[in-house]
Amino acid sequence: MARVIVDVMLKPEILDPQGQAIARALPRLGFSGVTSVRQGKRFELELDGPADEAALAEVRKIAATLLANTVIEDFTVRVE
Amino acid sequence: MARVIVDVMLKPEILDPQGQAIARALPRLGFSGVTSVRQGKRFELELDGPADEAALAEVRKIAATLLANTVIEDFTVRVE
Amino acid sequence: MSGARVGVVTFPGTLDDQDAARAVRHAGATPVPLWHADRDLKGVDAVFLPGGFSYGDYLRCGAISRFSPVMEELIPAARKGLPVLGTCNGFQILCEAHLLPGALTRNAGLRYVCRDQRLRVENTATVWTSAFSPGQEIVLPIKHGEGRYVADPETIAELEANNRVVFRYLGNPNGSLNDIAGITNETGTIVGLMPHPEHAVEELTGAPSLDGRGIFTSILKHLVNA
Amino acid sequence: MNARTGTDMDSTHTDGQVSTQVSADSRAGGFVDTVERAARTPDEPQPYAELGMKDDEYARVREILGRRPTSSELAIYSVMWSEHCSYKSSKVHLRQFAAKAPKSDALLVGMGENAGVVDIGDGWAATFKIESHNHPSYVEPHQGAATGVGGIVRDILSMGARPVAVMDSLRFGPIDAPDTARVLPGVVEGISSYGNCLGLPNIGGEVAFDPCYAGNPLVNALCVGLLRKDRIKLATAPGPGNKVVLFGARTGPDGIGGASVLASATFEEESQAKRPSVQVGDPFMEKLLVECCLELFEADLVVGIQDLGAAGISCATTELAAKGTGGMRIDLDLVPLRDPSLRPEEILMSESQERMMAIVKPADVPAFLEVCAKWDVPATVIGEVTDTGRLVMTWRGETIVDIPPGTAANDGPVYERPYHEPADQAALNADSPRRLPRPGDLRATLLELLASPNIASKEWVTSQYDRYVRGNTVLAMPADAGVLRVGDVVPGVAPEAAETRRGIALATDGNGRYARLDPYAGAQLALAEAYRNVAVTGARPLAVTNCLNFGSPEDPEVMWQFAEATRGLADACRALGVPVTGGNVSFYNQTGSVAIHPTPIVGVLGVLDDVAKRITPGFPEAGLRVVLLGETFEEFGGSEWAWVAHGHLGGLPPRARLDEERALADVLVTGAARGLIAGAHDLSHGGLGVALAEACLLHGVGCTVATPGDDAFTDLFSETTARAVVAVRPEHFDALVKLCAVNDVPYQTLGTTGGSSLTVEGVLEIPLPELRDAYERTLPAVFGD
Ligand SMILES: Nc1ncnc2c1ncn2[C@@H]1O[C@H](COP(=O)(O)OP(=O)(O)O)[C@@H](O)[C@H]1O
Ligand SMILES: [Mg+2]
Repeated sequence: MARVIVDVMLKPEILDPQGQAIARALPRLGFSGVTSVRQGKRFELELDGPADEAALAEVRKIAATLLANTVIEDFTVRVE
Repeated sequence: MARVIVDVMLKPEILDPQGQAIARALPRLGFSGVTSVRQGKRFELELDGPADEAALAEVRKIAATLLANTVIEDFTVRVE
Repeated sequence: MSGARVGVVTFPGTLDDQDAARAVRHAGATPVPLWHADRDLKGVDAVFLPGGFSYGDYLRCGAISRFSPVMEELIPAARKGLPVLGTCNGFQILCEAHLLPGALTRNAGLRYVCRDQRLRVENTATVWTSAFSPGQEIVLPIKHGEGRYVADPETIAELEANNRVVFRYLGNPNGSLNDIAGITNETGTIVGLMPHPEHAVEELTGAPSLDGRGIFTSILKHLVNA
Repeated sequence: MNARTGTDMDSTHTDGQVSTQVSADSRAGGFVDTVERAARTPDEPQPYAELGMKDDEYARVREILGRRPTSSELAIYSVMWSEHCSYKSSKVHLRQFAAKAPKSDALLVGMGENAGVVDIGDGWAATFKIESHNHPSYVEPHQGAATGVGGIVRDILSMGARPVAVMDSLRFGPIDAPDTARVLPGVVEGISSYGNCLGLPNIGGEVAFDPCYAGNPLVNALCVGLLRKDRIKLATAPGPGNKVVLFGARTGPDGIGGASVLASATFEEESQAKRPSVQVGDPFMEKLLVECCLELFEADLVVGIQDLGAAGISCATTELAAKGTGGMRIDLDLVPLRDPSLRPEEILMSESQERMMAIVKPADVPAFLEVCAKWDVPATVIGEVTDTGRLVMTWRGETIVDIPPGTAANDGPVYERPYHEPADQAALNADSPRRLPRPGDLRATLLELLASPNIASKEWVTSQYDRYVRGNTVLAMPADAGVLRVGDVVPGVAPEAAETRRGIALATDGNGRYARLDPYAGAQLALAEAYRNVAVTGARPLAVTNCLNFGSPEDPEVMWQFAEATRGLADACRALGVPVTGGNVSFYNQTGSVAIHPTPIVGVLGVLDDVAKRITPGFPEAGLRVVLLGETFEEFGGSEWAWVAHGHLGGLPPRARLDEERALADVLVTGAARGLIAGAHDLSHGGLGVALAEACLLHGVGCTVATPGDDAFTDLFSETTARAVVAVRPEHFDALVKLCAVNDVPYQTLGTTGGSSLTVEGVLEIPLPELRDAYERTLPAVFGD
C-alpha cells in the first residue's frame, strides 16, 4: 500500500481565470503580498503494492493519458 | 519572491464522486493496481516577499477563508 | 426520408442525444443510436456526438468518454473520412481524442452560461456547414461551463490561416481565443462547436431561431450526393 | 434550526444473496444490542431524548414492542417519528387538503405517496412535487441545494415517471447582506450543477429577498415527471418471497448526526468522531439511476419502489413493508458501505444520496441486476418480503430489529399543538399603508421598483440553468410559467409516438410579506398567483403542490400562522377547483426565537390541449391593443412599493378574489384556445406599471397607454389580484370583449403596442434602454457580471 501524488497544472502560457479571480479577490479581503495565484489539480492515488519504479512508471502513464490533458497541462508524479 | 503551495482535499469522510469516477475508469483503460483515487485542488501562490512565518500565517488565513471550504475540505500549506 | 443514417452516440451522462436524434429525423435522415460500450458503428454514414455531462464531466469534460469502446471504432473511422459532428460535450470529446486540436477550458466568467448566442459562419466548405452562406450571422443556444477554446499560438495561427475556424462568437461568452466557437479538421469532415444546433430546429421549442437546421441539411446534402 | 437534516440516500453493490451468516469481525469493538439482549436488560438507559424523542413517545415504543427497543430500533423510531418524517405537528392541519378537496377526475394518485399523479389526457399523466432543503443549504449552499434537487427528482422517479423538468423557489436575506453573497451564488451553483448534469431543463422559479430570511434561506425545489397513466409505480412491498434490492450509491456516514448521539451514548466508541454534517451529491450517479430505473420500469421488473430520502433505509424498509404484505427480512451486512466502520444504527439512519430500494420477483432478479450493470449502477439484494407482519433485521448474525413496520411508518405521534394569534398581529394589521406619503414622481417610482431586488430581472440566476435540454421546452424564464411539450422518451412509448401536441404549464409562487400580514389570505394569494401564472400561458390549471416554510411549531404564534395558512390554502383549492396532490412541510426556520415570515410556496400544474396555442409572454409585436383584464382597487398592504419606498410592512394584503381569478382564467384559457390573445402577462408585485414594463422588455416592443382610472399612482402600483394585461390583434378585439362579458370579467382598453418606449400618457415616458438598465442591472451589480 503506497500513496502517490499527481499534481496537474495548466501550462504557464494558458490563461487561468480561476487563479486570476482569486488573486483579484485577495486585496479586497485585506490580503496583500500575493502577486499571483494559479489553480491546478491534485490527485491522491492509493496503490495496492509498493511505489517502486514500475508502479511509478504506470502512474506516469495514467497521468499522461488520463489525469492531465497534455495539450494544455503539465504534471508531476511523486510519492508521499 | 517565494512560492507557497496550498493543497486542498475533501475531508476523508466526505464523498468524492469525481475521484470515484476516475478510479472506476482506470481498469477499463487497462490500468490495474490503483485501489482508490481522490481529487483535490492545488494552488500556487507567488509572494512578493520571503515565505517567513508571518507570510505563511497569512497564506493559512487565505486558505481557510478563500481557497478551501472548511465545511467539507482540509488544506495544507507548504513552501516549495 | 432519405437513406442517410446518422449515428447518435450515448455515453453515460449524455443528455442531448434525444434532441440530436430528433433533429436528424426532422431533417429527413434516420438517427441510429450508438451505445458507448459497443465497439460498433452499425455502418452509419455520419456520427453526431451530442452534448451532456458524459461521466459527470468529472476530471475534465470528455476525458473519460474518449476512451470508450465506441470511440476506439470512431477515431480511426473519422481519420479515414467518416463525417463527425461534436456539439458541446461532443466537441470536448473530439478535442480530448485529438481529432481536433486545442482544448476547452473553464469559462473565463467562471459560471455556466445558458443563452441564445449570435455567431458568424466563417467556413461553409465543411460537410456540416455547406447549407449556410459565408459570413451568415445565426443564433444558436449555448449552455456550458467549460467552453473557452484554447490552443497554443501556432495551432491558432494554423487554424486561422487554413480557414479552419467554422463558427465565431459575436459577443464572446466564455473568453475563447479569437472568439472561436467551432473548428474543423484539415479535410472539413470533422466539426466541433460549443453551441447547440439541435436545440434550434423547431418553431415550438428551443431557441428563437431555426438556424440549427443548416447543420442537418448540410450533412444530408453531402450524404445524398456522395 | 430546521428540523429536517435534509437529503438522502446512498448506495449499494454487487449481487449478494440473502444470508444470515456473517463474519464475527467485531472491529467496532463493542457489542451488538440485539433483541434478545434488549429483552434481558429492560432497565438499560437509552439516549432517546438526545434523539429528539419525548418521554411519552419512548414509552409508546416500549409498549408497542413489549420491551425496550434495541439501539437500532430506537434509531428507526426516532427518525420515523421525527417532525420531518411523521408530520406530527402538521398532520391534523394537512388533513383539510383531502377533506376539503374539490372533486377532480384528473387526480390519479393523491396525497400520501411520493408524489401526486394527475391525468393530463390522451393516456398521459404528470407527477410533480415541491420540497424544501432549507437548512442544508444554509450550512453548505452548493451541496445543500444540489442534494435538494437530487432528492425531489428521486421522488418523481419513484412514481414510475421520467423526470422532465425542475424549478426552484428561493428566498434569501437582504441582497447586500454579506451572508447573501455566500449563500445565493452557492445555492444557484448547486442547483445549476446538479440539475444541468441530470439533463433536466429548469423552467421557472422565484428569487426573493427579505431580512427575515437572513439566517434561514429557503431553497424549495420542484420536479415534474411524465408517465403513461397505466404505468404508475407505488411504494409497496407485496408478495412474500419477493426480493428487496438496494441500488445506487454506497451507504456512507452521511447525515447521521443523530446516530452518533446514539453511538456515543450507548457505546464507548472510537469511530464516530468523524461524521460529516454535509452530504455531497453525485449527479452523475443520479443520471445513471434515472436511466436505469426507467429501463427497469419499461421491462416491468419492479413490483414496488421507494427512493431513499431522509431516514434512508429506516424509512424505505418500514414504509415499503407497511404498505405491502406487512413483513420483511433484511440482512444489514449486505448493505454495501463506503465506510466499513459504520454501525448498524448508522446504516439505518444514513442519508447518503442517490439510492433507491425496489421489490423484485425472485425470477426477475437476474434481469434486474443486468439492467443495473448496463448502467453501471451497483445493486444488491439485501432481503425479502415476508408475511410475518414483522420487519426483522440481522447484523453479524444477530437479530437487531424486530418490529411491526406500520408502527414506525404510520402510527407516529400526532400533536394538536396549541396556537393563538401573535400578540403583535392586531397592531400590524392596524398599521395601514394609507398613512404613507404618495410619491410625486411616478417615473422615478417605476424605475425604483423595477430595480428593486424582488422585481429586478433574475437572469443572473436563470442563465446558469439549462432550459433547452430534452428539446421540449416551449416557455421558460422569463415567462410567467414554464411550458413543456408532453412527449419524451418515456417507459412504454416509442420515441416517435412519444411526441404529442399536448403541453403542461407550471408555476410556483409565494409571498411571505402577504402571509405575515394574514397567513390565511397569504396562502390563498400564493395559490392565486401561481394559478394565474399558469392560466396566462393559456393552460387550464389542474392541480397543486405546496411547500410550507414556517418557524417552530412549538411556538403557538407560529402554529397559528400554520393553521391559518393551511386552512386558507385548502379553502382556496376548493374554490378554484384544483386539488392538492402533495407537498412538504419545513418547520423550525428560525434564528433564536425569531421566525421567518410564514412562507407557503404553491406550485400549480396546468394543461394545454394544443401546446402550439400557448400565449406568448409579453408584447410580441407592434400594433396590438393593450387590454387590462380585471378591476383595480387601492391595495398597498405588503406591497413592493410600501417596502421599497418606505420599508413598510403593515395593514392587510390584497384581497384574494378567487371567483374573479377563476373567471379570468376562463377568459385566458378559452381566448388562447381560440387564438384571440397575442401576448399576455399577469399583474403581481409592482402592479400594472411593472407588468407593462416587463411586457415591453421581453421582445423590445414599447407601448403607449392611458391609465384606466383617475388615480395614476393606484392604477400603476396597486397589487390587486385577478388581473392580467393582454395584447390583442385589432381583428380579435370584439371576440375577446364578448368573452369577457360572458365570463363577467371587467376589462379596459389601455392603448396600443409599438415604439421604443413605455409611455403612460400624461404620466411618464421611459425609453426601453433606460427601463432595461434599471431592470437588469441589480443582480449583476451585486453578484458580478
Ligand atoms: N430561481 C429561479 N429559478 C428559475 N427560474 C426563475 C427563478 N427565479 C425567477 N425565475 C424566472 O424568472 C421569471 C421572472 O420571475 P418572477 O418575477 O418571480 O415571475 P412572476 O412575477 O411572474 O411570478 C419567471 O419566468 C421565473 O420563472
Ligand atoms: Mg407572473
